[in-house]
Amino acid sequence: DRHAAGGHVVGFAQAGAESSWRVAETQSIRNEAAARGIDLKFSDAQGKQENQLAAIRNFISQGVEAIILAPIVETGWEDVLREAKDAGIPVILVDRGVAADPSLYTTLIASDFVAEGRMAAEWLREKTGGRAKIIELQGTPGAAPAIDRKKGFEEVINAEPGMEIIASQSGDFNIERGKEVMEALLTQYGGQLTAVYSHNDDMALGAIQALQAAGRKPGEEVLVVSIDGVRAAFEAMVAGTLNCTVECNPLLGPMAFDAVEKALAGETLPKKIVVEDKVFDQSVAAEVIGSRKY
Amino acid sequence: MNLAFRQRWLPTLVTAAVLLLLLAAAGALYPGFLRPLVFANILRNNAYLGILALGMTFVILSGGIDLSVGTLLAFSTILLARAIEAGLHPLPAAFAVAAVGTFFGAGQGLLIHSFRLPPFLVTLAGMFLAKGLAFAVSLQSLTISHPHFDAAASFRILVPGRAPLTTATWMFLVLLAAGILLARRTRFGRNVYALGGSEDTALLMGLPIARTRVTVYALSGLCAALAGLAMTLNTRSGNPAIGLGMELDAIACAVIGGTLLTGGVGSVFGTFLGVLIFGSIKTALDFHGGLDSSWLRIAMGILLLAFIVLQRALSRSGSPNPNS
Amino acid sequence: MMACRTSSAVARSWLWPLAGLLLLLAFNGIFAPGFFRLAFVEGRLVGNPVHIAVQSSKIILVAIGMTLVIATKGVDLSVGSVMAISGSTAAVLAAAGASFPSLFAASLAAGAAVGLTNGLLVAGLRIQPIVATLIFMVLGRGVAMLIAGGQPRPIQNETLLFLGSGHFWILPLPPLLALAALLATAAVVRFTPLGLFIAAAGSNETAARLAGLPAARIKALVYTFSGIAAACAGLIAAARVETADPSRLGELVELDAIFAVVVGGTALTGGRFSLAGSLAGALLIQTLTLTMINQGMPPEITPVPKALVIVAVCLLQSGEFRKRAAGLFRRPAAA
Amino acid sequence: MTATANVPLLQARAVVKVFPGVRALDGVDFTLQSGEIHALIGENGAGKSTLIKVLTGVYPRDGGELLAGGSPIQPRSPADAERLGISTVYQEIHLLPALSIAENILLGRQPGHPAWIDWKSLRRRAAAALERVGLAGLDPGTPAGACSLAVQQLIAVARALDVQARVLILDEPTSSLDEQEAAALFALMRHLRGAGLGILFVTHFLDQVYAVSDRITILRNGHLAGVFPTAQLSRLDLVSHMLGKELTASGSIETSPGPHGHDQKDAAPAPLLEARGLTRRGAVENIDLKLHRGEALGLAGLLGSGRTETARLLFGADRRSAGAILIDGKPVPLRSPRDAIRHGMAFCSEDRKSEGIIPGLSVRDNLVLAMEASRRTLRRLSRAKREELAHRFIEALRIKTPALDTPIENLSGGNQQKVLLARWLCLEPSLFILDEPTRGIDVGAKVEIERLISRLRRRGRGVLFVSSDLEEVVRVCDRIAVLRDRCKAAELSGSQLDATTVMHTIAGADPVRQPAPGGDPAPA
Ligand SMILES: Nc1ncnc2c1ncn2[C@@H]1O[C@H](COP(=O)(O)OP(=O)(O)OP(=O)(O)O)[C@@H](O)[C@H]1O
Ligand SMILES: Nc1ncnc2c1ncn2[C@@H]1O[C@H](COP(=O)(O)OP(=O)(O)OP(=O)(O)O)[C@@H](O)[C@H]1O
Ligand SMILES: [Mg+2]
Ligand SMILES: [Mg+2]
Repeated sequence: DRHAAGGHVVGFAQAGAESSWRVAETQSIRNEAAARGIDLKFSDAQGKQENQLAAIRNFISQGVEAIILAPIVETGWEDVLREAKDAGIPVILVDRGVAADPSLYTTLIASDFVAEGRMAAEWLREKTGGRAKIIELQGTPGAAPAIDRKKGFEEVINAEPGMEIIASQSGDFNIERGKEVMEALLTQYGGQLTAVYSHNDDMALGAIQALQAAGRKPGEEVLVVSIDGVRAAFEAMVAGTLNCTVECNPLLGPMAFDAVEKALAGETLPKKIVVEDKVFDQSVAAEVIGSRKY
Repeated sequence: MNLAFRQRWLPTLVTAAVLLLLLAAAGALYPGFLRPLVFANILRNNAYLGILALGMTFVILSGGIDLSVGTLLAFSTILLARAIEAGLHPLPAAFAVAAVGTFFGAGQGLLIHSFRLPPFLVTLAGMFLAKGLAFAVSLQSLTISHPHFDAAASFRILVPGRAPLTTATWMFLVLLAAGILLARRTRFGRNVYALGGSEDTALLMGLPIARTRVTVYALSGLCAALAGLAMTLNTRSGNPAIGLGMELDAIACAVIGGTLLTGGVGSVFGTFLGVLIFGSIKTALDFHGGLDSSWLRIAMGILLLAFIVLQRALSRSGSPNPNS
Repeated sequence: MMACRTSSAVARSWLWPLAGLLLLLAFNGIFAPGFFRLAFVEGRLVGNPVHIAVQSSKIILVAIGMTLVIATKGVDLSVGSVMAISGSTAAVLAAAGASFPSLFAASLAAGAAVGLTNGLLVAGLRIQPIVATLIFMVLGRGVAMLIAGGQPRPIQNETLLFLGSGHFWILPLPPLLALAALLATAAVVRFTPLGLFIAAAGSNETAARLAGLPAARIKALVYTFSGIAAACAGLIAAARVETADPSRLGELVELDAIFAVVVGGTALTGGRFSLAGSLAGALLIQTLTLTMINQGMPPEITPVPKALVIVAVCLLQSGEFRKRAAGLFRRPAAA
Repeated sequence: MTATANVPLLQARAVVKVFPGVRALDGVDFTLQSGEIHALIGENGAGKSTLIKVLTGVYPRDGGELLAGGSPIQPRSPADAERLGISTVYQEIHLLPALSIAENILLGRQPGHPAWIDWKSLRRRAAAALERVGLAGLDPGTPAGACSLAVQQLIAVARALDVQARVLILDEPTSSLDEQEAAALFALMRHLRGAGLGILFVTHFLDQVYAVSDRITILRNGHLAGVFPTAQLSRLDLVSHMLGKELTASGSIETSPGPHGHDQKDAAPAPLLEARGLTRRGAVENIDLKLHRGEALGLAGLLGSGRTETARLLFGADRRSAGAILIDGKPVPLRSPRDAIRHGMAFCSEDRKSEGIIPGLSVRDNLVLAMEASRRTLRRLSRAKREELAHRFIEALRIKTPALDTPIENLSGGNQQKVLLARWLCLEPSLFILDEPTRGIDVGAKVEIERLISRLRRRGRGVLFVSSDLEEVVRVCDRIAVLRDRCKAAELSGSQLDATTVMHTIAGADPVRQPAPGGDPAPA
């Protein structure tokens, strides 16, 4: 018998390992499974939806009892979810919703990317009194967080005549590209720039380096806001170079397995469990940094 | 065994042996592995890849390479989704997408042939172009909903063991059979082998090089579009960001199946075996399920490597003329 | 037999990417006022030309190794993962308090080990280069993640950080290092018979072996060298952002490097290579990236101009195209 | 032939072809009548192959016109030419090694429906085509690459013959054939001539010119040097026209310094090279050879008898499965060509296209390659030294090249061969293994090579000489080892050294006739 003693067999179809945020999420889920004595089947799709679809089918044919899915995009899950449902396997979605009939999955545990963008914009509006010339560093083109974080941010900014996005380029969610793009944009927009909004912390950290190299003062003269709340971002806030990060909590393990256990026990769950995202700025960074695990 | 027989079948036999060994090992390790359902899933999950690899095989046989297929697939899926969303019936939409893919490929082939450009660069440009076009069609993925399309997507034949053969699977199998015939039984197919074996020789033998080369890339473009179709049938959506690195997977499948990148040597059936090996390794890793992200990648690499080395060793010991 | 190449055209194939580069720079000069503006910040030179140089250093380093690999009719897809391995190794060792020489040596050794393995697979077991190195692209990424524990690691070594963002006089170090590596390689290739051997082994391996060249050893050497070059690139790239991110470092660099090399006039069919061309190619690709950012192009359609530039440079390089274009201009005159 | 002098089958008028640095053809006229065999003769690089490629549309011409049956034609590719009834065997062997013999013969005109191929009748037709060129026993399913060069050459001929053509062009079809194969081919050519075909034939063997041709067109340096009925042109005149200088009868074109070296000092007890029981499974078995200093040893045999294999084993190019190789009496491992070169060996392969030249590299680099590789240091030869070497050999072997840095693939076939010889000569090897070194080389250069061999012998070097030209082997060698069916059958020396004896030994002088792998040995 391959089932763990007294535990369940649960499959986790992860999207990839492309960022520290993602790795932290994986860690949280694996650790929680180990803590609860659950036999976790882990699959890493390496950023490819087709791998993730295959993984879910393989979980189904192996006869897992529940599946946790961190979908890489919102579309395209209808069929596999139906297959899982037909096989009587509850599916718990984490960190992103899917465009499918809600009856096909048990629940969604996720942050609201649009809301994150909105929160970042609101913080900036408050801090600058509604006057800012902003450079936006987008995530990978087409990625849901990039699209939604842009959308939420623009919602607020567009309603504010004094705030303007003067340039918006993709930094591909990574530090190196973030730095390169910022270097290029600074020669052009350096004169007017008062704030930087980055779709994730890594790009913001790169941008901060570029600002410093150009002789600017990130955190003081140029405000830098980003999303995710990884440890390095808190360190930057403590150092005074990053102003604010909107936490997008990746530590979904406990919530996910609570949901799994409830589903297996036959309880009904709400269709959406929203993970509360918090805004952290320099004022609280020093206190919080000690508790950061990732 | 005579020389002719060996030369023709040995690589395929060796690849098949490696596949069987892989399946046997996976079956021994994971009790539920050797079931019709799992096979059907391997076919279904890799149908798109198989179709891509099919087109890629012809390109590689002709001595070229096509890096554009991954993003061209993405472009096809999103184009189809957009067309259906705009009210076009799925059938003409599918034909239109297939035509676009074919033209895209033929365009690359024309550039490569008429100006003697390196296929690597031209199709690299094609890769970027298709990516840009895909995002131009839609930045976000789109769900396809149309009764006829849904019917096609949900169509399946259950073979014993409740293993579903879906529309995408059938597409793959039918195209595979057509590809085998095309390569083996038609003048075009043989001209592809000749072109890849040596362009000079093919020219001096009076073979239609221009037509063959352009057709090969057109075929690859068509396969990419059809793979996109298979993908949309699988996901009922179009996604401009999909297809990342798929061209490399397709190349790997063709090469594992015994096709030489130098051109002129290989077979479509070998590529099929290559796709199955690739798919089985991924499935076996899913069945194992106990590796973290880093070890998953390492295990994937080591397994692929082990089977390729094994394949080399087997075919070397069986080959008539072991060199050096 | 049928190709009527003249040797001078072969020798000067790098002129075309250079021409492309100059055209692109001219475009910027006209349409992006201030593109070439240079300034001093804290006694250091900054401005777009400097950024291009700095940002292309890692591509140049990788392309140096890639040039030689492609000259032997091979290709190395594992370079990005090697960068990640080398960067992660350095970061982890630095965190453990290792000295610069030891972490430098360890990182390069790691790169050399991957390269040598590639070389043995290609030259010894005759596995096709694209597959052998594709495997190490996947596997190497896993190794890098394993070394770094999946998380980005800060680089905590002053000397290494200096390599990434330090300056020599007013000039940034990374492009100087890349250039030095390029010149050193060019010198070795030119003043030792190695260049000839690499070209010979790439063009006709059987004939080269019969002429007494240790063709297999040359191939193994070239892949090892590519591994080392990529490891250097990894160190510099990681040092420049003070972080080694095992999952992102060096991502997709293989495509940029191959692009630079092939656009630079090195034939993928082996036997003909140009390091100067690869340099021009690397600068071209980075200038293009910067131009698109500078023009405010929406990021999702940036691949399109990239595609157009690749095709344009290819066409410039193609003798066939030049002949036809010339014919096009001549015909009306004749009529 | 005067009777058929109406409208020529194929005609070239004032054809010009220019390559960078060379006028390969400069106003050349050429006429081919139906029912004639027309020899095209000239030194290496005279422009023969270029003329053929212009005639068949491989190269666009830079001037002049082409006519077929009196009307102008514009072939743009070999396919066009084939449609015009011109079938061609080009100089370098152009087969696809990975495809079967049958396919190589019939690619592009496979039987069956326009799209579908009928494999059964394809094999049948291929077998018939093979039979015509005397390869009846060969399995048409065998990959072409597995055949020896001579067989490949015959396959190429079989391919050309399969076309319903009025003009057949053969560019050095006999360069790797032995006498019997050549004779069989000539019989075939005569038969086709009888059927009204016009045949254009290129060779460097003057005997063959006189054996089959009706008329001769001579090219020199891209110019037409004359057209003559064969019967009215003496050999001496032929050669004079080729070389463009008057020759006296004593001019040693036919006769070269023979092996007067029977006075070799037998003082050295251990032979320079000795092979004991040399075996490679599936290739050769149990070959014993001895080669002394100052001696030239010939290897003779039918095609496929194992000469090339033996030569390769001696040079370490292939692994031997049994046997020992001794140099100066000491066994040496010889695991690679590199080892062999270190022991003073050199090896000139018969297949210059795939095992000799390095395309893309210049003539100079090709020439100094072995020299550079054999040096133990990482220092390159100085530029001056490289130029000096290149110039010396270009002069000594009369290599025709526009410049030192011309890519080698732009040279004519014979000149490529000369560069390869030079590659080894500059190493001054003590043991020179020459596998068909005179393939595709003009008469002048052949004499040059024979001289060279005797010079090497005089200096105490050893030469192992393989050639399909028996006369040549007899002329050059002190002893001849005859291989038959991949084993050593006999060793001839002294008075036994004449072509007839060697031929008889090759064919198996004893009543038990050994069938050759590709067909029956034609009667002597
Ligand atoms: N593709 C080419 N590019 C440049 N030069 C060429 C090319 N082909 C032939 N030549 C040159 O044209 C001249 C004639 O060559 P050709 O091959 O016609 O000689 P050939 O008479 O056939 O000699 P051989 O007996 O050696 O085969 C030579 O000087 C050769 O260097
Ligand atoms: N009739 C044949 N059928 C198949 N393979 C053949 C045949 N003849 C020769 N071969 C192969 O061709 C290669 C070269 O043959 P080998 O060395 O015996 O030829 P050789 O004696 O040098 O004669 P030549 O060079 O004149 O053809 C060997 O690998 C041999 O196995
Ligand atoms: Mg010739
Ligand atoms: Mg031979």
